[in-house]
Amino acid sequence: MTPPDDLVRAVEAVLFAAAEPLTADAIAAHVGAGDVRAALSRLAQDYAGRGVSVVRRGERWHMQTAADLAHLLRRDREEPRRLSRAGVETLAIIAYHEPVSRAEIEAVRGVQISKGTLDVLMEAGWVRPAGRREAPGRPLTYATTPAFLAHFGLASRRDLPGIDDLRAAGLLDPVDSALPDTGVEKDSEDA
Amino acid sequence: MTPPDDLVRAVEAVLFAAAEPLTADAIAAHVGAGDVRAALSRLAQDYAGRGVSVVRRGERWHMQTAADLAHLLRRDREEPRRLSRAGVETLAIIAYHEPVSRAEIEAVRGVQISKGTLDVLMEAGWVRPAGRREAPGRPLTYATTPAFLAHFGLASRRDLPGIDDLRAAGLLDPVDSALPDTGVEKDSEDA
Amino acid sequence: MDEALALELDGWEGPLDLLLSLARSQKVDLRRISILQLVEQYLAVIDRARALKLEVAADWLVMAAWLAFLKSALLLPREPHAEPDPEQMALRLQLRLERLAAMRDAGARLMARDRIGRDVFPRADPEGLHTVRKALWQVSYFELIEAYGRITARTRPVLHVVADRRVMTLEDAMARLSAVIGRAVAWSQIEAFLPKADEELRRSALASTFLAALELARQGRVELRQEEAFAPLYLRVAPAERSA
Repeated sequence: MTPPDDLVRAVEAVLFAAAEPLTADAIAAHVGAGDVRAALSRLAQDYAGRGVSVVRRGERWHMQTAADLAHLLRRDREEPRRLSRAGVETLAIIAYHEPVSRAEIEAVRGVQISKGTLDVLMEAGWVRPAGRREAPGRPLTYATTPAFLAHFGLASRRDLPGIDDLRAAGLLDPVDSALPDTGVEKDSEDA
Repeated sequence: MTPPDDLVRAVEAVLFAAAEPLTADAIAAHVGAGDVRAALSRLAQDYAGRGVSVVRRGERWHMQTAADLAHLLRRDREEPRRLSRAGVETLAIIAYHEPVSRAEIEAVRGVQISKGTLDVLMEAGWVRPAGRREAPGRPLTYATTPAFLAHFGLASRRDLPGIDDLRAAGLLDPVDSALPDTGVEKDSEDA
Repeated sequence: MDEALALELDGWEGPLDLLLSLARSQKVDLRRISILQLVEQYLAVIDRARALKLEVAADWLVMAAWLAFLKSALLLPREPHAEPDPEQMALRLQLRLERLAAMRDAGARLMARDRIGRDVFPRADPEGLHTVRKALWQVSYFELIEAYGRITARTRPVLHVVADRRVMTLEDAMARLSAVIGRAVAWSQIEAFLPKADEELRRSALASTFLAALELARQGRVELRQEEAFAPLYLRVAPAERSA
């Protein structure tokens, strides 16, 4: 490897030692003055093609093993708990629609959310309450967290698989807004 | 960095993700056939001079933060905080009466002091233990430090204003004007 | 498959889930599914479940009724202003299925990504970063000496020394008032009985003379009069003394 300069070394050491993904500002608090972002880019290049990579998830950076080596590392490790189908769908709906209320999640899925589903997602650290909507009943809304991006290897929500296509196809809009306006929107099926 | 070969990458990922230092055999159990020792030597070279190093301890290998960068992992943050009234009074008594025991401080203040108060003054670097008094119970005494003088811009404790100065400055207001100017220097010792 | 569906209504996450599965069994784009065919299939599943005397939850039946209504509306000759418009109802169902299918696919793609702890791994035992908070204690020099002044003022033994001043004793006041009261036939203010031109003695003389006046009044030798509290105090010799 090309010997890095002091700042790059310092950022590398801090990222390596960190227990969780760090923002550039948090790194700067440890390494002091300097262009931390440039150092991070340099590090990401340095590690490209190695067994370890330096990745950005949202505003945070961390080091992890290269994805193609999973088979070497997976043995003797417990797989993360499997999400139920309801959990997977609910997580996807929140990620693609956030912020989204419980009633909106239920409207997409056609069934009520059982009690444990949101709890499991929040316990995993992937979903958080994201304030109330200024609408009748002031429903609580939910959104994803930085840990969600980190866990699924997303640099940002724009990287959610297929999100641009879904948006272009109108599939992230409520059914009502996709219907020609005839004044009969409030059918029993939405109740 | 020079792109490493597959074996080197695999060893790198295994070392990175390991919970503890690994022997070459343990690494080989993950990465399969190949000259693991050669790969380890190559890795150690690759990381030489970086913020992370690959080191051998006896028969085991692991990755660690470069030794000279350990200081970055700990960061001191100074937060300005106002000294409490009890703290200021205790500090003043120590400054005027040093060396002085805790019981004597309380006698002068007329109020008990909590343990935390002296701790704060010592943490601030203004007060130090100053030996034990040869008296029943051999109480520990306290005195001020050079840092105390420096903080308050004093050349020595003799620069502290005397009782007459305080009175002239109106800081002793409620005291009867007929009070003879004795006592304070002594009564703490008698307490 | 149909038999399994009938037996395991609980295995479906609600009517929409079942409808989506049925729609997918048509093996066409969801935008081109035959709603009529879908309705037939759904109603068939529900019928079989009831034939097997399975408990069928209300929401399944509500959907069945709605679909039956939709089916008849679609089959009947179109009325020009039917409310609700059956074509729109069918479109609505199709849109809902599309949205659920989209999220189901998105969820599957999300789960297939390289996930931490399954595909990529952080360090198992990182050192972690530590922030040591250090208080920067602040106190000014003035606060320090002011505090000492405050303690000193608060805790020094306070000694009240009364200056050695000239006073008129009660005995002197009694003698003096007794001597002059005989001449006071008219009401006179108490101040008229004080020694003149001695400001230093005045307060003490007033206090003692007041007490002396009270004592003489008790003995019936003088009379006292005051209009109200703090008003001037008048005294004169008692009538009995006058005649004496």
